[in-house]
Amino acid sequence: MNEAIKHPPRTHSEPLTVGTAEHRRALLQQMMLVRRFEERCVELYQAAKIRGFLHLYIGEEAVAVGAMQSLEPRDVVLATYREHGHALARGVDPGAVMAEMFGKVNGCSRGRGGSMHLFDVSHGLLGGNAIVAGHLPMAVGVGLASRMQRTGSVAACFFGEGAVAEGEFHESMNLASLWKLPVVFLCENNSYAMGTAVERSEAQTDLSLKASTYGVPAYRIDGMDVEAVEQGVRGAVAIARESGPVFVELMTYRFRAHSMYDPELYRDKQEVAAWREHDPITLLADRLRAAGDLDDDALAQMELAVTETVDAAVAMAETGELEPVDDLTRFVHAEATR
Amino acid sequence: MNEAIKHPPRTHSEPLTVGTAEHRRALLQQMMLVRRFEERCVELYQAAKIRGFLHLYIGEEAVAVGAMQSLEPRDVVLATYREHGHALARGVDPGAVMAEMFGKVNGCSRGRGGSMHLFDVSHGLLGGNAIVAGHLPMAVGVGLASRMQRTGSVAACFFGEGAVAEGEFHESMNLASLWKLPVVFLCENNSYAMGTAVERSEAQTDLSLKASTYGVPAYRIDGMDVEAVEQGVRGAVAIARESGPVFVELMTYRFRAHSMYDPELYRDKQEVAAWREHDPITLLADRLRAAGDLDDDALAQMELAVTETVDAAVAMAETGELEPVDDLTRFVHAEATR
Amino acid sequence: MSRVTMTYREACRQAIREAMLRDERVFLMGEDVGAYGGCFAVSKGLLDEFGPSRIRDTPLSESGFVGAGIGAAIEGMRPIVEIMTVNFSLLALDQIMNNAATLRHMSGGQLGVPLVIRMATGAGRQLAAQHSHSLEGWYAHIPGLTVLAPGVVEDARAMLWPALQDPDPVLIFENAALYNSEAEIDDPPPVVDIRSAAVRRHGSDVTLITYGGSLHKTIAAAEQLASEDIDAEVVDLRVLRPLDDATIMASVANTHRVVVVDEGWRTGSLAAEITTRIVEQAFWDLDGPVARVCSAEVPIPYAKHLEDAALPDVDKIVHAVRRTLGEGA
Amino acid sequence: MSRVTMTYREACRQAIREAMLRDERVFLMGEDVGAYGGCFAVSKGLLDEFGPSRIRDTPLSESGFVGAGIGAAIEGMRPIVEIMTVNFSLLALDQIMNNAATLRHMSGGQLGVPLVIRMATGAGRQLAAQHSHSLEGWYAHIPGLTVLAPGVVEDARAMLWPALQDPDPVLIFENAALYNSEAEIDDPPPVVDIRSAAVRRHGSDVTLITYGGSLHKTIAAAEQLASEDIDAEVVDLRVLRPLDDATIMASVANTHRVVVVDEGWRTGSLAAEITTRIVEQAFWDLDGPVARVCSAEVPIPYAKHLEDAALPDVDKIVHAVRRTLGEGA
Ligand SMILES: Cc1ncc(C[n+]2csc(CCOP(=O)(O)OP(=O)(O)O)c2C)c(N)n1
Ligand SMILES: Cc1ncc(C[n+]2csc(CCOP(=O)(O)OP(=O)(O)O)c2C)c(N)n1
Ligand SMILES: [Mg+2]
Ligand SMILES: [Mg+2]
Repeated sequence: MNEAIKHPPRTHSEPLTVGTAEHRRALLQQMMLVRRFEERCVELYQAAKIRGFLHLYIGEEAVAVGAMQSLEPRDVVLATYREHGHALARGVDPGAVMAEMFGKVNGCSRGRGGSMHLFDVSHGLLGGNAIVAGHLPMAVGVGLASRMQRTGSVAACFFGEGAVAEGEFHESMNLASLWKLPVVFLCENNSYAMGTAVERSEAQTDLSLKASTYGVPAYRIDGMDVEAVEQGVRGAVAIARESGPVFVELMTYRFRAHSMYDPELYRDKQEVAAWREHDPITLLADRLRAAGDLDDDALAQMELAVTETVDAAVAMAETGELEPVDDLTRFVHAEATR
Repeated sequence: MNEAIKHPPRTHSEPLTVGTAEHRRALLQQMMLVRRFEERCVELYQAAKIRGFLHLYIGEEAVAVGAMQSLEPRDVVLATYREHGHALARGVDPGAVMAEMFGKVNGCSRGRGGSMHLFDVSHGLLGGNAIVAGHLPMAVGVGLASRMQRTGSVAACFFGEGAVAEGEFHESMNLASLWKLPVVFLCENNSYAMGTAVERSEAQTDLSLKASTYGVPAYRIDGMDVEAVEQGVRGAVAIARESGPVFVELMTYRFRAHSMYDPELYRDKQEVAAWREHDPITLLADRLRAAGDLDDDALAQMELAVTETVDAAVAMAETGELEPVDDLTRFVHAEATR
Repeated sequence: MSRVTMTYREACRQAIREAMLRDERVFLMGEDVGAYGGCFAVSKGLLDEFGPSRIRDTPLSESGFVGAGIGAAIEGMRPIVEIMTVNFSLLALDQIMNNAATLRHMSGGQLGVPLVIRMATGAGRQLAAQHSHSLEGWYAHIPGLTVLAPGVVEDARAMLWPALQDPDPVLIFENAALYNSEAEIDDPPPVVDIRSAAVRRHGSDVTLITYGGSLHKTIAAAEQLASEDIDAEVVDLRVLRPLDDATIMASVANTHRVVVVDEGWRTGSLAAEITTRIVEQAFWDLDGPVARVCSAEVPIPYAKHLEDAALPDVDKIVHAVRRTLGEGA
Repeated sequence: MSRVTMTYREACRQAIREAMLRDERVFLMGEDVGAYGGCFAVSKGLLDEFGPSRIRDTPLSESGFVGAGIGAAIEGMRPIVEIMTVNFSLLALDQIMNNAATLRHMSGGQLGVPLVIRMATGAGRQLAAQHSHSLEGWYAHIPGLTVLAPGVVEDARAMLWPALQDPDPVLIFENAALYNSEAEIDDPPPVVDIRSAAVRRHGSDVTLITYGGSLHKTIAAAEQLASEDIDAEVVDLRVLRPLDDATIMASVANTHRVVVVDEGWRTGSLAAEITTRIVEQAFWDLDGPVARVCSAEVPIPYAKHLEDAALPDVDKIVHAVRRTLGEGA
């Protein structure tokens, strides 16, 4: 392995407090759902059922699945264009997500958003934002509303490490800290922003240092270990709810290309292979097996359940209606006002 | 004095290496020129000879005067709308500066810029920028051109502490550091951005900490002591020329209102009075007297010289022509291209 | 109901005060709105009355706090975000266009952004190129926004409340040259909608269409023209998006001649949109070409004589009207 | 001179290559222009050829690196700054409007900003609201800028060099739907200016004015109309600022009927400016109202049938022409 290769994390920051076998199996199944769902998306993209940009989360499932565990229904999630995992882990109907990517009216954004703009207000999912760092200021505002209305809700804002270079990161961290807002900044550090390795985008690659200059506590977590993520983010959410913003850096990796158009000239196959050895799904499955909490049968059953869910999602997408073209200009403004 | 009051700096970061008596007197006279020039501007503003926004540097003279000492002719200066001091200390003809504020064609920007937009390319002064932090990215580009063309020139970029909260600060610091560009970021920390005290704009008020998260060396200097400024900035410029960006925080204070329209509701008279005790001109004059390098006569002579310079500047402004109205659309593009 | 005399500035302040009193979800956020009293003194005194949580000073971070306004609006608050001037709003344009104006549609109607953004606009105070933009017409290009430009004290007083009632984002442009203008207005203020233009002067010879900072110049021009026996109708758009086509076309149908006055740069001005709509909807009513009086295509210079030359004024309007009436048909 | 066949993408790449070879002050800077090969693969291979100093990958900091381009340009370099797409350029608007477009004037002619900013623009690829803007016409509002929109492979190949020779900032908008289009062009490319429009099809019944991504749709519409015995002239603006009024008016004088096709949102579109100029300069040549075919006033939706409905297409152009010819006079 050469110098430029990014190494998967080897250790956890804190000793793990392990959950019940049932909970751990649920985590596994959720990650499997995200994985299989996206693998199906690739097929459907190739079949031209899904169009536009499609950014896969494959390899990073532990982050969204682990992070969502500690969020309450009243909490709000804001994510990037790479947010299928977040939507599913947050409990959005997989059928509504798939239908969205098919551009159908039963999609979670009525087909107007597509893969990059999954919305589900009933699950507190405020998108799916496709402007890098564009949702960070919004997360600050969500936190502000929470404080002003004393709802106790937390804004969980996911973004890639590439977003850290944008001015919006800086402005948002400062505002959130200055006003002590309940915002958890969840930085999914997968080492690359499209083809730009973090060393070539950040003069200081220890991103947690950046957080400290805003007076924001920072944690770095092994983002391939869903239980480490769950535990770390649980702590962060608790702090945010109580006292103010927290920055969490989740060390992860995308196994696939940036999007469907990426020839991946910028990274080594070896590097990808090394990270694949740390597949979050395998990691947890192995751990469960070692603890005697998972056998082939159980795994097969989980696969089956996941496949059924994905099949049902695709069926819902296939059978969904297209919105009438005459409705094109609906939702530019609220219905009553024009 | 209450808690909220900002205290003037009391100590220097490094022992002073004192210059020759002649040089010290030159520093004093330059500061006096800036002071008297601006005092005259106030009168001329009241007489409606100068219009628009007028931001006074009174109290902060040591910063520009001290900082300019180590810059070479090939170096480039970028400043804010509060830049009379920078223009004068850089050697721009006071008459051209005054004529600019009169809106005359013999002004240093032909009357098109006014107080906030003093330009003099022959002195390497690239403005006078009135968008807070708007010139920081440009300074990065100046540094980039210097590196790519191997000219050895340095970009000296002055800005207020208020600019630190803007995204442009973040993006510029990161870029300059990533590319190791010869840029000196000179933060004139006068405790206020208009009416906003730095504690209410920065979650972390130790601004040098911020610099370190970009891997940029940072220095804090007593900005009321022109010799400390000269010495500190000289070191910073040397580092920048050699190896990469430097951040310098200059602790200073504006004795006057933010602009001509500011009722100063946000700060205590006592606080202003306390800082006036540290007037940079008095400080240096007293030091010179103590060293036997200045007496009443010498000071009177300097005052006279300064007054003459300011009088001549006003005369030049008064007698300058207005540009013909037909020339309105000149300089939107270079002459030859349209 | 009584009559009170107040300045445009005071009208803006009273509108904010009243909204804050009526609806506790309303708060004001922006640079120096609190301790400083507002860069145009609009919010002076409000910090004392409402405290720092509802009169919220922000750091210099236009993108950050505009975005924060969007997030807060989505989550049930009714923020009034003040951007000191339109010149700095460019730093927040991504938030305005890609989030505020877009979220409802992109989410298939789930989200709404009931946000009001106020900003000062306009030239004429010798502030030079970076502080003299008139971009309200430019903003009117963006679907999803409502764009207001109160040109009279009464509208400055009355338009904020309906703007806050709008479930979608509303931008309010206050021409800085108007803050000191004074008028006697109804108290309590009349209920206005934020959909319709107002005819400020009735006339039959020519329609002058304008808004905001150019309104008073246009009315003055109309009065001067009256002394030449030219009877001009003055339409104050007030709402730059959506445009009130009905009022415009009704006037054109009456006068057959149009001059549009707009402080924006000529090319791509709102005046071009107005002209084009008239061509599309009332071409056969026209007795001659529509004329525009706009700003010259230059970054606004500092020197007064050059700045004056760059901006619409009474003379230029009068001339344009004369030329328009002198032409053809 | 010979003929070569290449794609629009390849033409963009060759133009950059050639400029870098001709002038060592030229360099390319932007997100993923290097190791990734450019988000539209325009700069693929250039990093190997020219190295990381001249093919300069930047962090995600649009305001920062556009501003850096301005500074470098002032100091003697000839930067080509790539903003991946116009959608992200909003983050750099302050730098573009308040610095690049303004510095020469504000400094009384002392400074020049010989900077070229390239960006992809346009919708039609199901990228939804935040990735489908067509703002090139909107940018054409800003004095101090030159705005180009090459619509054919030849112009993509030929316009960069004159843009780099311009002592002032030039924005080049490449419609992303064109990158795969292919054409046989002259090699070496012809010398083009960046001041004039091009008549792509001569005709006498109606003038169709368009540019960029709508050019091919418009030509297709003209061909369809030809089969109905309607002979349309197609004017490709190419240069959106300054507009080539002479070419436009000459065509109008010939045809007396005009349809403007523009992918921008209708209100405040470049089409409005064109219409208005025709009204101002050629009113008496018109046999009827000018028509516009623009994008619907919605954030562009993801679903294909809705996106299609929102954008200009051959059918809509053909219909607009028929309606225009059917009307009055
Ligand atoms: C402001 C902005 N600039 C550029 C882009 C194009 N773009 C989309 S994703 C991306 C990389 C983002 O990387 P990162 O933040 O690390 O997230 P990741 O894709 O790795 O999850 C870029 C450059 C964009 N969407 N928004
Ligand atoms: C982007 C932007 N926002 C707001 C303003 C209005 N404004 C002008 S000066 C100023 C305060 C700046 O404070 P600081 O940076 O500390 O500089 P100082 O005036 O203290 O020298 C503000 C808010 C501006 N010019 N630009
Ligand atoms: Mg990444
Ligand atoms: Mg300050």
